[in-house]
Amino acid sequence: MRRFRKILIANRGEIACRIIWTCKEMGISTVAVHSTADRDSLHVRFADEAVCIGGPTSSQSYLNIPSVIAAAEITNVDAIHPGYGFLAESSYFAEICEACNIKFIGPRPDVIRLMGDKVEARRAMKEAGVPILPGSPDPLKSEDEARALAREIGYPVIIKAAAGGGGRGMRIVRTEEEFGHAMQTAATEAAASFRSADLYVEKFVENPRHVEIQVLADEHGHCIHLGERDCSIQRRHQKIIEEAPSPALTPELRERMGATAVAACRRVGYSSAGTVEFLLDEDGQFYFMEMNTRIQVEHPVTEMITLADIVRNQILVAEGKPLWYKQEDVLFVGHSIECRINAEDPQTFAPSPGLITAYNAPGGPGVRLDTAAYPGYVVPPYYDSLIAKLVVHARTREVAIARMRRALEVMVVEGIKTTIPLHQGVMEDPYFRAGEYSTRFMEQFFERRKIQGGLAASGGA
Amino acid sequence: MRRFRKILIANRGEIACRIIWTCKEMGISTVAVHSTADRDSLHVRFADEAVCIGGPTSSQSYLNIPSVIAAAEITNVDAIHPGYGFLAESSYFAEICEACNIKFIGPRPDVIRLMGDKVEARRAMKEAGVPILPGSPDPLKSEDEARALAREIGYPVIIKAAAGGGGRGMRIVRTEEEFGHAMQTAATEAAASFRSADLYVEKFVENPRHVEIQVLADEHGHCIHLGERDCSIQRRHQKIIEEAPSPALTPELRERMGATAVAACRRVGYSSAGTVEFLLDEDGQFYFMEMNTRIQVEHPVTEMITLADIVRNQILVAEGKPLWYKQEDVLFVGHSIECRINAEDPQTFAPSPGLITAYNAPGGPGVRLDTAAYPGYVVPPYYDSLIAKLVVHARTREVAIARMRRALEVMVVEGIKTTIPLHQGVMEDPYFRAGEYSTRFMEQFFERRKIQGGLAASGGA
Amino acid sequence: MSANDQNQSQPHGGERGTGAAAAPQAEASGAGASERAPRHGRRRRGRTEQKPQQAPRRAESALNMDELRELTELFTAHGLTDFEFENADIRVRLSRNPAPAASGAQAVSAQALTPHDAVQSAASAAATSAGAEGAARAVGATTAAESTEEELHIITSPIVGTFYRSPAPTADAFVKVGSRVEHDTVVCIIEAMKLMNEVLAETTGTVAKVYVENGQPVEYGQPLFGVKK
Amino acid sequence: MSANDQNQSQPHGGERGTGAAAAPQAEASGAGASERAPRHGRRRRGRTEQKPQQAPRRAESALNMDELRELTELFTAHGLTDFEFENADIRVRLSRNPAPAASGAQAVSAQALTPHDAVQSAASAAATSAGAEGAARAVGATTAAESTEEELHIITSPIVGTFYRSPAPTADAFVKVGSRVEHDTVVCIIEAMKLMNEVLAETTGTVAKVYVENGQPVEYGQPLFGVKK
Repeated sequence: MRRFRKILIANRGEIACRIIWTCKEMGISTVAVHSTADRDSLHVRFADEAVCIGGPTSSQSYLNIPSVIAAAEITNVDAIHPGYGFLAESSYFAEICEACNIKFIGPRPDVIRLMGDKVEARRAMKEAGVPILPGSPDPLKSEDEARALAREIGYPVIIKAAAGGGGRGMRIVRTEEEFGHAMQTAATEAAASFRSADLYVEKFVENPRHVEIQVLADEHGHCIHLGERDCSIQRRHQKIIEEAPSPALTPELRERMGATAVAACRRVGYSSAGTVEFLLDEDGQFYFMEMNTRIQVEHPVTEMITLADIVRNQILVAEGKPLWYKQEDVLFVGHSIECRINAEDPQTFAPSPGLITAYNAPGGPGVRLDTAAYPGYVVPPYYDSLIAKLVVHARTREVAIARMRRALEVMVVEGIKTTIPLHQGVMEDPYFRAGEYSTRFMEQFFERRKIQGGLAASGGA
Repeated sequence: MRRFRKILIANRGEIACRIIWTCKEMGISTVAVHSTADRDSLHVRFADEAVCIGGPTSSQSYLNIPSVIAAAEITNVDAIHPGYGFLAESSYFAEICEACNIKFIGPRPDVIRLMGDKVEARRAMKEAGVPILPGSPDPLKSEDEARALAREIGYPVIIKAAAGGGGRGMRIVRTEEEFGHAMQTAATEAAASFRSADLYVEKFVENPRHVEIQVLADEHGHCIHLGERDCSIQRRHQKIIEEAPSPALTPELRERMGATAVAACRRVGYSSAGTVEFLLDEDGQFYFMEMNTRIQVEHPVTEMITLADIVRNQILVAEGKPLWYKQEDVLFVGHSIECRINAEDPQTFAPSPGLITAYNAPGGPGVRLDTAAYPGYVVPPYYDSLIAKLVVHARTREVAIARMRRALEVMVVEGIKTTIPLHQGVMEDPYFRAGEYSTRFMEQFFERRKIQGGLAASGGA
Repeated sequence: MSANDQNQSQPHGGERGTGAAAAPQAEASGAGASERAPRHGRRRRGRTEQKPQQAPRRAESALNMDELRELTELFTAHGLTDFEFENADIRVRLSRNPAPAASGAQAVSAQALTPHDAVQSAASAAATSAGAEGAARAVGATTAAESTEEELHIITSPIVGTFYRSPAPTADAFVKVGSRVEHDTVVCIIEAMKLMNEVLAETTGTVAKVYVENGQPVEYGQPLFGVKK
Repeated sequence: MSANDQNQSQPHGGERGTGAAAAPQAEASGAGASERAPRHGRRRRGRTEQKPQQAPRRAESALNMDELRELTELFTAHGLTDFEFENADIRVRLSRNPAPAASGAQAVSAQALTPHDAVQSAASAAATSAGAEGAARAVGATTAAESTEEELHIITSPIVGTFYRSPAPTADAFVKVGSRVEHDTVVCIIEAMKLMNEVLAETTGTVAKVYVENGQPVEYGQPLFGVKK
């Protein structure tokens, strides 16, 4: 067991700030690394030290492992927090940290590697007794094998890239006639995106919800869960609104899904914070999708309803400390919703980097804002478009929605386009308000909007 | 029972914004009133309508009853929320509202009048079985009577103005020799400050804590409490840091104080939100001080640990609705601290109005900011110096303190002096950190500081 | 609430809100009241209106680069040759050699940095170029109106309330455009809390403008009349 | 963690952090290294040091180099001839002779009142009057150095790491002030992840400045040498 004096944050933007806040609360010094494009970023300002590690593109800087490690060496840090994205799920990076005697704040490299391979992860989960969707246990060897399997599972099926994510290399196939073409396209996409054409096929669930369980595990075999997040509101497989608890879960189902996630983590020797993602069908059956071996963008909704600080727990268990609480000590209070404020066109989702000319952060009861934005900040075009996470908390879901509407109304971000008007539209949507939605929500939302005359009709930007 | 469509907020600054937030969440339109000095204030911007009601001084505007009522008439509102200060505890104003068929959001005028008169309030509380400090039940008629009473109570005693508040017209007397002079001074101050020289005398408690109970009552006789706030950290009898729960209360004592406050409210037919202030001595004995018949500055700490929206409850009960929850439905989770960020010198407390040249609002986990400030805002010299309330919430008091330190560190308010460095000093103070403090804390804090070489030594501005 | 009934009757004819409508409006102004779009004490604040004023401005710098940038751009856009600004905290001066002139709108004298005031200077521009009519139409604030309508003395509302031009719905207006006023001439009534408050001219001259319509709510400081000396 | 031991030895003599101290420092610069206040890759961010480079600028430094630069660009872009700005902390005046002379040093005189800015204005003053020498000494940012030291080509660090002037602690420095360099001349080593990365001059000329001390951590883009063509 060690005590970290100084941590390097190998990330940028809101999550780098988020991690700095907790380090400050724990009395740990922080080192920010940044590209030349991020000299004026808040994480650079609020960290105790800052090192420029390269040019503006991610590959020159935030993905540049030698630069990050060299920055860690010259600042003599004890540990690196990778945040999400960039190097967060690189088992190679985690190994290098280990080799350099710098603690990687996350699970062991072999666990990252295992969970990063969809086929291997599926196998491990099956062995742990976690329900998985009927489908191929191994990468498909031929189209014939795939067809036979699809027939066995029953249509519709989905073809996925083994190394995939974010919707690339995915194809839904509803009839056998479509199969050949879909499989070829998926293989091409997979090869282009992930340098591996390996595919597998599984049952396609029609109106599923994306429900994920937040887990916390230490290096001594203790593991608990902090309940679920419902992340079904997605566009192009990117989450944009998340909430906790899920409107679809009963306490009994929550307990079952939580116990399943914990069992999965125990099985693979997981430590640190992690997320087990499930597909939940309309009958309350849930199936393992994947495990994210890092802090997630949407972790604040869980923090709001549990009062836990997930980053603090990551750091404590990385120091080798046992989890300080047991499953029965976990609180669940109220309801929380997060809206991702992206610098993009709310209708076309085209990125909208540039100068923030006017800015007002909402405050008051039950509002949390995680951001690195400020008036005068220039959103660079090189990185993802997330500029702020607006999170609300209230005793009930109804008040949480009202609060989010209010917070969106008084949040001012000018000079660039943002997703604020889109979120305002969703908060007014009767299906969202009723909690009746699946991962197809955004698609259906835009269809309804089109019928009603477009987003502009309800006050879009 | 009615439903408010539109509410006028007869206040300014952070509390006006705070009330607007809740109105927006409830779908109620808002009217801001403002002085000529407050044209650029956020409450003017975020309200649906705004009316300039007079010149910069409070008496020309926010205390100008005909102007406020006329503004309510021309905007055709259903109700007026008075906030705190200004007209919030004017029974006369409440009566005029009633006469104009505008609902005053607060208790009935007669209850305001009763609780506004210290002697009458004391009598009513005594009748309700609320413990009060030994002392004169009526205004003192002569110095001789007062002396006799003081002898009966036993020194030290305190002489207070019947209509007083905020420390004016108060004198502590430790020996009989000091009595005559102290009484004359108190009478002079009372006459000057409150246009009434009426005084009373009571037992003086040596190292008391200021612990107050938040109550909620509807117009149908239901009354609950939301626990206590510890407001002992005061300078010159002005609260500057508040927390909930109090480090000094046991669950048993909390229950007794809460039940006492509820009994007191029931006795006087109280409705709306209110606060019963108690003096708590070192032996756990508590004594009624006064009741505040309005929303209080420090209400957010209670909102944080209960997830209640006190302003929402005020509005609902003013509409005639019954309280939606019972005492057993009240949640208590975690620990909350509020620091009042005032535009004043952190050492001398001299007001420091002026232009805010740079500003950064802290965010992230467990941080709430109630403010009307923004970069470029000019803090006018006409009103009180409170510019922001920084509130944190965490599972434990220890983490709450760490969080407050972090939030104070990343909060930037430049161009004017603020109390931020003072709060940073208190957060480092071993007595505060141990929860061992009384209303004499600030006095002792500055003494310790002086010994250590002044505030500057610990990073004061 | 028991007071509900006793307050429903309005001295100025009918119930609150309808009394105004009942009052004669034909003579509400001598020069086209409807064009004036007078500013309401009750104003619905659209986004566009609110933004320029508040827009919590750039946090980090006293120099406020954004404002300077905007200022410089405005300066160029309007073809200015000289600009000075000063208040308790700040002093700014810009100038340009007038050599490559040709721009028409050089007369604007922007007097403030905030976008809010930019609205006002737009109004001043109108006032300067197009002459009298424009300014008060766009501008609500007393000060701007006073400074831009060179010749007119502005009578502003001393209180919040409802503006009436005549002592009774069927009576003649106290004053019209062209009326001569003395210091003690009653120019209108502002009703507040059921009280009829007479407003005196407190100047001498001839009424040149009526900014507010009969029965309209007015706020403190709102321009009511323009008087030519 | 099992890797703890194997990484303790540093190729450049001893353990991390001490190797630097062991390396020869006497020849760190030909012209008084201590005066150059070279910028550290690992910088403990004192208020004064971090301001000029980092964004959300504290108002204490009401004006920094970036803003001055932007201001000057605005000034030129808009063809201004005069600019003044003043507040409680700072006063800035820019002016240009309207005669379109193509002079390079058109009298930027910034008079900053805060101690921090005093450094910068001292630098600008030096740059304007005395010319070359002064500026880059005080200013760490690459761009500033490039623009003010007219004649020098700046070799910057291509990676993050630790700067070594010689191949071994006891060896001679690769280059000193006065050394002639060609494109393929090795000027220093940057150690990162136990690897010694040779940095080539990639220009020709004579070394005029050494901005970094031996054994000092450097960040990406940090100026290492100034080369006179």
